[in-house]
Amino acid sequence: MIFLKRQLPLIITFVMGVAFTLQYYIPHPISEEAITNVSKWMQIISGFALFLGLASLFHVHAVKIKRQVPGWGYSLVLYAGMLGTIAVGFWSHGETRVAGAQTSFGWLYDYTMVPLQGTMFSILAFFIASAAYRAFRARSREASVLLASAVIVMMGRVPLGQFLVPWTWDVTQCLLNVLNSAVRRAILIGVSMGAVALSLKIILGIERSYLGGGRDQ
Amino acid sequence: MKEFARRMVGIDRRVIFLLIAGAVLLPLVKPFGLPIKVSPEVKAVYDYIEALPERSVFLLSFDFDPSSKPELEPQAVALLRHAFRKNLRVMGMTHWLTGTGLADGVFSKVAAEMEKERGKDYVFLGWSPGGGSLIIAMGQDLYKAFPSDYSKTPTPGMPVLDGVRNLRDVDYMVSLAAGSSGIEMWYVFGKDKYRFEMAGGSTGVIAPGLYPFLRSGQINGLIGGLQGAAEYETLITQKGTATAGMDAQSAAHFVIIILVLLCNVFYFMLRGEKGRPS
Amino acid sequence: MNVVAFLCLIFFSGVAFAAPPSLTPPEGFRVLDTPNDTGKSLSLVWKASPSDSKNRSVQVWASESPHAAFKKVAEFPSNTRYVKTGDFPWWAQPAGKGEHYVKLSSSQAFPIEDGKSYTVKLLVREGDQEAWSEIAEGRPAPNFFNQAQVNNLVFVLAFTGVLLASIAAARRNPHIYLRRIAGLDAVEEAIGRSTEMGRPILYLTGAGDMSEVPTIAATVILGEVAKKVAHYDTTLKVPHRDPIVMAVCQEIVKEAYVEAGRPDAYKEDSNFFITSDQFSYTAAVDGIMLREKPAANFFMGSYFAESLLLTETGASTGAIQIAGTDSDHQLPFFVTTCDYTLIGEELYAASAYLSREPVLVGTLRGQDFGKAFIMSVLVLGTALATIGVVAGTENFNYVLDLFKDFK
Amino acid sequence: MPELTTATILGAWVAAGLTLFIYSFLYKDNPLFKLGEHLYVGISVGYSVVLVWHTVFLRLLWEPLRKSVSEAPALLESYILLIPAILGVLMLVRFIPRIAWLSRIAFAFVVGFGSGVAIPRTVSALILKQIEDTVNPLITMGANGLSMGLDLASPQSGVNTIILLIGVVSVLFYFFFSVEHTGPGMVTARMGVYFVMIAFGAAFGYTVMSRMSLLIGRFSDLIKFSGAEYGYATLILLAVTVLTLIGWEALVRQKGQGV
Repeated sequence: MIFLKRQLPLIITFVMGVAFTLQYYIPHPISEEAITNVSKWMQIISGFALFLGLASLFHVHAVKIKRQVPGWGYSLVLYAGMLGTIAVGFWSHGETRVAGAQTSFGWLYDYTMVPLQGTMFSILAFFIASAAYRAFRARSREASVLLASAVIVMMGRVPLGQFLVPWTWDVTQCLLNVLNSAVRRAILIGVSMGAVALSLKIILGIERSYLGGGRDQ
Repeated sequence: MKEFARRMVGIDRRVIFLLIAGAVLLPLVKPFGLPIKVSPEVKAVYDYIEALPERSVFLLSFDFDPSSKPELEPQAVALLRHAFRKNLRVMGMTHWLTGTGLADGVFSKVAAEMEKERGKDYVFLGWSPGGGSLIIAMGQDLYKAFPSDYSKTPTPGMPVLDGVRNLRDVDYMVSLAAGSSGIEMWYVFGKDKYRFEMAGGSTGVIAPGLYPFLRSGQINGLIGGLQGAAEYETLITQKGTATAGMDAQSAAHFVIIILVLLCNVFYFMLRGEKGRPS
Repeated sequence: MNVVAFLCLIFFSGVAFAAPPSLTPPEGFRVLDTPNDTGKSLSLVWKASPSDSKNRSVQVWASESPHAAFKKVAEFPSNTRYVKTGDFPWWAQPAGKGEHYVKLSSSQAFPIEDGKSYTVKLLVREGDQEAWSEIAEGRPAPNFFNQAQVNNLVFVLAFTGVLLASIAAARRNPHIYLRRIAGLDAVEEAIGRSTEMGRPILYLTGAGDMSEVPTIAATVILGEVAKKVAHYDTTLKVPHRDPIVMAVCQEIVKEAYVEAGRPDAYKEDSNFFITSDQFSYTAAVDGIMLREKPAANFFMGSYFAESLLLTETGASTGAIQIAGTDSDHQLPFFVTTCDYTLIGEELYAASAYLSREPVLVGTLRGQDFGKAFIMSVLVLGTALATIGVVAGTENFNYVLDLFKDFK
Repeated sequence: MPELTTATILGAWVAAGLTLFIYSFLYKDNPLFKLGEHLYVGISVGYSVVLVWHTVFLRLLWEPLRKSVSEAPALLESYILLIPAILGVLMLVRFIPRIAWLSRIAFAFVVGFGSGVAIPRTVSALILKQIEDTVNPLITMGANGLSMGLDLASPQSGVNTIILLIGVVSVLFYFFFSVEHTGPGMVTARMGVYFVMIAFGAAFGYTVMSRMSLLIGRFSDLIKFSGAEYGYATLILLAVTVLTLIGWEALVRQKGQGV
């Protein structure tokens, strides 16, 4: 029983990990087919996992409604939105468009999901301004450098800036192409070493926290 | 004075929100038309279309969905206006299912404005699945790939497609792409094989990544983001949403820059004060 | 007689001058199974010729058997398709430098099947002159190992060795120096402050799923944070975007409470699912921040455009914010809006720093060895490449090729 | 202008309303935002349920399984898709405490696959490829002999190659954890920090542009929906939103005084 609970998951991880590491070096069609199929399996497994999420969501809001905590009415709104969308979606067979014509599900997508997404996304425009106001203060030498390069790039990217201070355009290109690439590259290399190390430890069974429980027993 | 500076440093951020909203909204309602510097990569697209003879075939592919509409729709409108003005035959299509309705809307709108007729001066083929393989199919036989257009009219015998058999008969094509895959795909599966000239239009975020293609001549021009669209509008001397949008961009950037500068001024005024670091 | 000979000479040389230089067929033409591939393709190789030019074209004609009719499958100018430095690594070269190399893939017009033999010949044309090459034969097959990527495999194996060795070393001597990571010293402070203020702690694990490394790192750190939270008896709230991550985190937090000796204080719904959609999740988390006013917000894992929407709202509620992400494109926003940010690899180092476990500390040491190695490759590589240019030699490519990415 | 259908006009009202409700969050948390937020979460969950059902359960699982089983019921291979289905079900047994540990098998499968796939691809794209692009000769052989490019604007020039190299190396050094940053090490690490700050500032400034484009897009839609053909949707809804907020503020204040 201990074997099934502890060892079996580790063996599965090891076998899957080694197999799909080696898969990369094998160009044979069998290996290509294996990764295509197993990627599809992963999609199916995560499809099932949505039920875990749904159960959690239902539970959280059902508790709110049952106990009538302040704002429980909004939980009802959430249920209504969800069930309504599911009903419309199944009625339209999950298609947003049939032969070019918009279905009800398509209407729901175009006039609720799209504007809601776009609006939340566009709030970034406000937040990027308020973040700049708070953060870009020449508190220290590092902060001043941050401030200067941000202001130059902001100038160099729009016509008014290019018109008033023409050199900002060239400096912007240099900052983005050279300095920005250098830093990103270094961060990427560092991160990749960490990523490869963690993946290796998982495959070798040294890191097990993802299974819950202690790491190295 | 210090009191004022202190209040300004800790200003309610809703004031900033209001300033940004104003800076974006005002130029949109009433553009003030700052001069726009045209870059060579945008000019290249304009020049190529300008040099095409009348009734040449121009293919415009809408490879984006509504989330990239703010940047790519103005590019589409400007290109269509130019093509219609030059009396080219325009074919439209999309690789993105979710972009179909948007693309059709743009076509109908610009065509109505330029008094062009569907089926005679332009055709919108709509969406078909496949991506790269769709391009190959179009390269073999356009009518097999799209037996009918978006409004269900059969494509064979359409006056606009007279003499067009496949992609080899296309004189120029532009892919407006929200992902780099759009332009790359058109190059790899289309231009490389069927030998038509092409250019790309893209969102500002992915434009820098497309410059290598431009340098190697894989695309002959590149329209990048809202700025690119505004440059194109300048070239065809017909101001549109992009030019207004660029004014809004400039205004918003300057509001932020001025805010940052002011904030630093106030900050330095306070820093002189001992024991009160903010 | 002499005069006749002289006239003949003039006449013939005149003829010779008038005619275009005669075409020579491509030399050394051979057909191979494309190495290191999935099959269904052939590789054509032939020698470069000084008379290759833009005006001279090369056509590829292929057939399924020597007796069947040949079909034209490709055409290009004769001064293209040369093998260049860097196309292939020196240990897996199908053709020498300067030779012509063309890969013929299966297409609708000319399908190529594995295991069947194909005959191919080349036709050179210029103006109305033509010359055929010899006929060559090849049989495509899929390969079981991509030799061009052997350097990648060696790198993985060597790094595994270094990692295991440094973990073993750390187990023998666990007191290795670790530099301070500012954000992590603040974790305790943030939890303490939440306890004093009687407000919850919000912990986000990012946008990734359980197979992504930053998510795994975020869950490991969650375990350490949960232990401290259990100790202080504060409320922990972990809203999720991925149901599997949620399930794993429930296990981890439960385990942490048990380890801290407070299994009674564990609440199952401290981890809860909101939705997998990016911006509705963001709206909901922003709502939680505004309504429940957590005193500390942790953002660990991978993030996309939602980062600033989360951190700016958090900043407006006055919470202490600690972020840790390897999403390089979002780091500028975390750095400007959070009190402490673990940049890139620091996210991975965080779990080692917090727990001081020999395995994690050893890993960090192993990664440092890896980085030192890469740094020296970068510096020495640049030096070698420069010397190579100055000395006009390509011998250094035997070293430089080892650190290139080949497909 | 094409004729607007009732569905389009209704859509414009819904879209404009939801947009304004979400924007009201910029003022402060309020009932309208709460309404928009909960509706949004509900709709997005509903949307993913429909999508997962159709694309995952029907298209990836049920249809291929039915097809293969009906074609070759005797073949073991026809049932291969049952493996992910069983693993998916195992994930759900977490709800039954006695056998909850079975879900670990599914986690092991997912995480093992993810780790294995990641290793060689990370080494290829994020380590070797990055090294390859950084290692370049500082001097080029041109038509008139050896020369070093000094053009800052061209990313490939010699001087930029050096800057790139110094940047990568110093930032990498900053990420050394087991070495104390003292002496020359400290200088290098400090330089790394400056590089990081310049790059982050530039990236921040660069992003402002595309974020403003998003706002411009939303505002353009709102302006469009304020036209007569849409029944002045934006203007009316804006008035409703503002009045609701004023009313709500008054109510909250009254309650506050009452207590």
